Amino acid sequence: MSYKDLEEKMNQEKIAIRYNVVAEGAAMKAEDYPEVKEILPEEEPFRTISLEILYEDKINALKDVKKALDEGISPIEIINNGLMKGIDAVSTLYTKGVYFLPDLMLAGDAMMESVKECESVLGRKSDTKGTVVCFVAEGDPHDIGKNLILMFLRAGGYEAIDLGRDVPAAKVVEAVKEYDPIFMTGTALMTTTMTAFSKVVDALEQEGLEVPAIGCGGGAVRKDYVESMPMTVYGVEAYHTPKLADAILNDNKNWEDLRKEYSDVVGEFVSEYAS
Amino acid sequence: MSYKDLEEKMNQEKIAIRYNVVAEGAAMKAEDYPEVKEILPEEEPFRTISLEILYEDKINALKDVKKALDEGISPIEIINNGLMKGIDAVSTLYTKGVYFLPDLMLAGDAMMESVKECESVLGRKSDTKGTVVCFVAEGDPHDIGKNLILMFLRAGGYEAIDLGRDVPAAKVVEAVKEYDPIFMTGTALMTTTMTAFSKVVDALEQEGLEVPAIGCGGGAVRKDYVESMPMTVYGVEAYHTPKLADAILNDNKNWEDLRKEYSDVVGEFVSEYAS
Amino acid sequence: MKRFTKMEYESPDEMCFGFAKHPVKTRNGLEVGAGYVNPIIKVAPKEGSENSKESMVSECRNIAISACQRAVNIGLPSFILEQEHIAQQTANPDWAGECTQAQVEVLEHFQDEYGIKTALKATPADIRDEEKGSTYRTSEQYQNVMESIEQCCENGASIICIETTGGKSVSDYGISRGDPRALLFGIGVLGSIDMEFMWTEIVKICDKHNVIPGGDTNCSQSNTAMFLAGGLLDKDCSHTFAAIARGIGAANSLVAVECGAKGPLKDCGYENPIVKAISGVPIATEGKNAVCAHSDLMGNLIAGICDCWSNESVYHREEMGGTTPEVWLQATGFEAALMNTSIETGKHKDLRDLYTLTDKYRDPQALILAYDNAYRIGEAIVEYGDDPYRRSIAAALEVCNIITEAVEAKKMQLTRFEQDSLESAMRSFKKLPDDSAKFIKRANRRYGRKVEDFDPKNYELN
Amino acid sequence: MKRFTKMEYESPDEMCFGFAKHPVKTRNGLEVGAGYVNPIIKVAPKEGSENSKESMVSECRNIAISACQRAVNIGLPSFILEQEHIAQQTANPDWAGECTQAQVEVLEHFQDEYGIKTALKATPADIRDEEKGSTYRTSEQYQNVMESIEQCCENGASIICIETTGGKSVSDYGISRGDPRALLFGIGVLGSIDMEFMWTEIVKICDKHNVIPGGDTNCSQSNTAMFLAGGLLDKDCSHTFAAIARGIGAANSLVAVECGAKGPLKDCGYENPIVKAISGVPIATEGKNAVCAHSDLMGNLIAGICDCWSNESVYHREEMGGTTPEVWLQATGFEAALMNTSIETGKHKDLRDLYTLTDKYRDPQALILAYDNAYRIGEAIVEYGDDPYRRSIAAALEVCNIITEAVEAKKMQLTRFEQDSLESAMRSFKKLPDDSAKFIKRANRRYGRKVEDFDPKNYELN
Ligand code: B12
Ligand code: B12
Repeated sequence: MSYKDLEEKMNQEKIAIRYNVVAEGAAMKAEDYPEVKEILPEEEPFRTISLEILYEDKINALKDVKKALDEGISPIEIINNGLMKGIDAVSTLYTKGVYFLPDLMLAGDAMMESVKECESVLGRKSDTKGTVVCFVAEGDPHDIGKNLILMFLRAGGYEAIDLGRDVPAAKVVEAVKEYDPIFMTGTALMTTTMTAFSKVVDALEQEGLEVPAIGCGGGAVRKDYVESMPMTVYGVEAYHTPKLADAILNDNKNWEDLRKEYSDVVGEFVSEYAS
Repeated sequence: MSYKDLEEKMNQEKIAIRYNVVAEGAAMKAEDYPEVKEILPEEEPFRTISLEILYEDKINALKDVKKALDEGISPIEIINNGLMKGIDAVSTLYTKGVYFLPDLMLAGDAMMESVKECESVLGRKSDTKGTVVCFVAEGDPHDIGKNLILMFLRAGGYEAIDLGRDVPAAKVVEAVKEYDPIFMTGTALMTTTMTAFSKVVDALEQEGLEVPAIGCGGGAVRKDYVESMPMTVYGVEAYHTPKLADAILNDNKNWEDLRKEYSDVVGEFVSEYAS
Repeated sequence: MKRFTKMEYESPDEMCFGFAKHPVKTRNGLEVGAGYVNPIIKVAPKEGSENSKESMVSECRNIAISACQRAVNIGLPSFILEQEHIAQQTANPDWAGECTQAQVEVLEHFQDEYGIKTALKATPADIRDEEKGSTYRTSEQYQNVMESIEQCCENGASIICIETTGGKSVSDYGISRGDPRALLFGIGVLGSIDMEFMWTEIVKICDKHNVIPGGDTNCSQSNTAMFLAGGLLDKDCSHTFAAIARGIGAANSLVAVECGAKGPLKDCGYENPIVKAISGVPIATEGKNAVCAHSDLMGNLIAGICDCWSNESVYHREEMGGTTPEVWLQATGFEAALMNTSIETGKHKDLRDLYTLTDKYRDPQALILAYDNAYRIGEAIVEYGDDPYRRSIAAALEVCNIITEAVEAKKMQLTRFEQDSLESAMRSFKKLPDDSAKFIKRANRRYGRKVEDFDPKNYELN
Repeated sequence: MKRFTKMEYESPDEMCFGFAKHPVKTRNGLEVGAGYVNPIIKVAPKEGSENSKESMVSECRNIAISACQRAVNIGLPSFILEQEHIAQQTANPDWAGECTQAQVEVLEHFQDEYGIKTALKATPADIRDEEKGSTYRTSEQYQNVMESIEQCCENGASIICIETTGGKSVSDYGISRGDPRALLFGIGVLGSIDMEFMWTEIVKICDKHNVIPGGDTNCSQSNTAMFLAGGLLDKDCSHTFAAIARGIGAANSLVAVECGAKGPLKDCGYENPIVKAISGVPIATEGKNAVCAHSDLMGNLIAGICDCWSNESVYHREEMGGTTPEVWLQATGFEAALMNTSIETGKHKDLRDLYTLTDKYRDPQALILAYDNAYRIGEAIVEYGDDPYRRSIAAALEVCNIITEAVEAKKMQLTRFEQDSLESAMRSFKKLPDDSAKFIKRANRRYGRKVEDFDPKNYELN
């Protein structure tokens, strides 16, 4: 019997089920989700600007931000009541599974450019919740995870410093001195680069430096290894990062707390933290 | 096409090769192996007795040992020059892959019974190289590995104390007090009983007791876990046990040395100790 | 009790994975042996989780969540979670109950949310221990086993299994010494007596709660032989001898079915193809996707006529590809998907034959479990179906015949050790009396002397 | 350089695992694509082994010994050991040489002792890095890559592979933003330019030493998309978008073959079925036995027309069933044995079809790699074979067509996200100019601005 004939005989449901398609509800406009409604401002021009971020429309966002600035609206207000609301709604939809990474990246691009515009009027960098430093382990070229983290942090209102990939411990130490971050993230995708984390911790300790927590994650990184040294927390999903930072910022959590309360902090079951 | 027809079409060599059959040399009598020739005594009645052990012939071994004892030959000499030579040859052939576990067990049975006969004349236990205590971890019923170890130790000239299976730490401590062993072995086949090793080590330390090394092995036991506590050495094959004991006895090795030199001590590549 | 004196299948060719003569259906609608293969995932609790009831319950729950998440993420239509309980869970039946409840909750949550079909198979531990003199039929340990089973039933398990250990002390002796009579006595006689006792009770409990009494396995005996036999180059137990143990093991595991076990029989029962041939109950097996737990020489063959496909066991920890409940469910799930595709397209018998022929001549242990040979051994067993002793001899001799024929046909190669132990076993089996009472009397005396732990009382033999 | 402008296979049905139009044979007599499938084992060096040359050499040797021991213990007729070098091994070519030598020694020892056929595939790392400005064609890093390859050749490797990274900065941008033009530029244009440069050099070195130039993979681009796409419920990259990346990835990986790579192509190249369809070279793939390393949605399908079957990667550590080189070689070895049995019995096309149909509609990424669809994409590519740019568009559009047809036939279900990104990608591809120079000029400008790391100099585009 030919391949085609075999195929015709099959009932796909007996073999593989696309539960995501099955579970997907009816289509809905992004702004109509109740969670989003709660976030978006009513007042103009903030509403329009936040919607432009929500719909990843960099060109119009920039245009309307400029217009608002021209009209003398405070850049701080534009950032806080417009741009950040928009990105907040984006993050919410991402967590809900309605939005996807590209949405987040494009909305993030739109937001970042618009913020820059505001800052140029403001004459300085706008305030963020705090600074987080991100790096990829020495010897490791895999940086996509780290790039996602940058975006999630920025969308979450943090200043995220990108040290790039294949970063020697000494450079991480410098960055800690320079930025005094409230949180740091390290990413390693290889068994043989995961060891860079302990080099970073050693180097920091030698200089008497401390960070509330260093989130260490990436494909090949194991929790048991990460937890074999101080200052570190094993990180699982890039979108957990702002939540971890929030816990440090708002609830004064440190690496020891985060190790214990990871699942609670990120608000979901995390297989790696199981039991 | 039917199953039988399919089978007829196959060239087995393309699928699976029994390398052991391929590699097997011509049949040879046990006593003709050069390694065995070197071990077996020339002098009678020792030669006959050692051959009876080599050929796992308990009935005749017992008979000839009794006869020798009746003739006034020293029980110590019978043990050392006859029985132990025989079992030594058996172990050698086992290691070489000519003999198999049942040979070892049956030859061991023959030897143990004959030794008992000698001891009854001697009026006391014969001297052994030293005492080793063997147990299966608390909560664990799997004891075959431990039983093999007992046999290998006895064949290797050690007094092997069998504490049985599912042995609480307290009982192990008692045994250490009672026997002051040069070596101890623990076996665990379950992830959740492997933890008994650390309880044993703790209990010993609390009592201020020490053993040169505790070999910890068994199906589910991992080297990294074993090495997370002091006093222990990860054990791989039951037949390694007498070699580990020899290294302790003859070369004063302790658990730290054995961890480093395991492969050398047992004289072969050991995957788990790789790198 | 109904003994099997004829085969439920008309011919070996009738047997195939995914199909059992007597399928079973769980409360939640998951079916076994009804035309598709279910993957099984089984994960050993982490070290330390045994320290308290709370940590064990949470460990069990977490294993279930991870498995469910991966299952929906890769689109599996169904799967079974098996939890083998450790001694602490059985010695404390409330642990068994709460662990079961936690896992059932998770499975049902995912079934509700996504429609994926799930079932929990709970396997309390046989914590009776001859060495310690904890008797097989009255001790507190025995009581706890039964109470744990009850707890699992009450808390929502779909299927109950167990690995009983009757006769183990004698068979251990036999396996390590290559003594065929000890094998026969330990597995065929003592094991069968104990299994009858245990399963009569277990089935009662299951029936009361409307839970499926799954099955038992000769793990404690034939698997011990198989593990000692090891790989082709290992030298602890002859592979022909291990094959004989397996044949007798089938006569033993069959007893649970005779007492009312409905399947799926336990995954580690490599004798299951024989039991299925005889009885038509669905079976679980494990092979090439159980490399995490052990190496066998029939990793494909043993899938040939399975109804559930298992990974046997794995540490609960992280791999690069996810946590082990995720990774290994994907492994068994993808293999089950292949089997199910072959069923859907009507090509299942071809795939069965490929699985079988891949390993048929890899090793004598594989050879005798090829479904055609399994069927032959089944026939030998049912011929003396009424007498556990004689059917065990018949199984053993048929194993010997099958191997001998393959050697003569130059299809199977044996080492000298294997050839010798095969011949000597055959000789001793042929010398045995026909009368089981006679054999039992002699064996009782012989092994009562040689095997310290063995206590005939446990089998009501004195 | 000869571009492919027609298919080496006459029809999809001609393709099957174990058979390649152009098999290769190693010095030691191991053949690839010549009528049997070889298992591959690949193990990542342990943490800490990177600290010195000595520890890395010993680590590599030990991986080889473990694998060989298990191979003979379970009776595998042949296997390939692949070692993917880490940055330290490539940055220090003497490490690469000594590691290779140590592994070759072990493999040859076992081949001599048992007659098992073995081969070493060495895969130096592409340590060039646009971010650091280490140029792609002149930097010390580039020199070290080439020197390492030379060392591997001199020290006995049988096959050389690599995962080059040309165009990655742009494709990374495209994947994370769902930008189809960036995908096309990064993979189809920049990737192809760099691969041509690299493989011209690599083939020279291999030829000099009479070593087989294996192949490359679009790992750095299509696999990045696939990993971000993740499982069915993940939400980082649309699965249709990832399928498009894969199609373009085939047009890219083909370049290595056009430069003289002979196969087996790298295991992680999920685009390999397409490249095989076009070029007839043997390929390695990985799927259901690579769950240790990652979860894919085509674990069976991807075995359909492979010539080597790999586990992708695993930690070097212990499992209950042995160390990972042992356990995972057994996993790939047993699957290869099943495939070989089907070849021996003439049932291989059935098994191929079962593998394929198991996953064909599990996911759009699987769909387009089903061998019939892979063939179609191949045809689209060779139609514009002479122009890497246009053949990439053709591949992308054919991917879109295949998915659309399946959706219309109600065989493939898509989520809205997948449907939307499919349609929008199709629209943008259709709007692209026919003239590559025009596209390159625009893209250079656009992504030069948007992608910080991207440096046109590396591709001689300025
Ligand atoms: C794409 C890829 C590449 C690309 C990288 C492109 C890029 N821009 O990053 C390229 C081709 C360059 C590459 C190269 C190599 N690679 Co590579 N690569 C991969 C692959 C296929 C996917 C990795 C990926 O991007 N995943 C997706 C990202 C998003 O995941 P992630 O970074 O882990 O991040 C996620 C989480 O971990 C988390 N996270 C990460 N960090 C943190 C931190 C915190 C705080 C938190 C909360 C979360 C978090 O967030 C993300 C999820 O939301 C993997 C396969 C695999 N199984 O992972 C192999 C892999 C990582 N590579 C591997 C290897 C060996 C190599 C090479 C050495 C091979 C070679 N010899 O050529 C080279 C490296 C050469 C060198 N210079 O040293 C191995 C590593 C094996 C090991 N255990 O050591 C893998 C596993 C593949 C394999 N062969 O098995 N690779
Ligand atoms: C046979 C067996 C049994 C038999 C045991 C019979 C007996 N007399 O021992 C029985 C049936 C009783 C049994 C029961 C159970 N078992 Co059991 N059993 C096995 C099996 C199949 C083989 C074990 C074996 O005998 N191996 C052969 C011996 C020789 O190996 P070994 O002891 O490891 O020894 C070797 C080396 O480790 C070494 N060694 C050992 N110690 C030392 C020490 C030193 C110093 C040295 C140098 C070497 C060394 O020497 C030997 C080699 O030469 C394994 C499967 C497997 N993959 O291992 C499961 C296994 C161990 N069992 C398992 C389980 C879960 C159970 C049960 C809890 C199941 C249940 N719920 O009923 C129960 C236990 C109930 C209880 N009371 O707690 C799991 C454990 C999973 C885990 N990681 O925790 C396994 C892995 C099977 C599985 N399901 O996956 N089991």
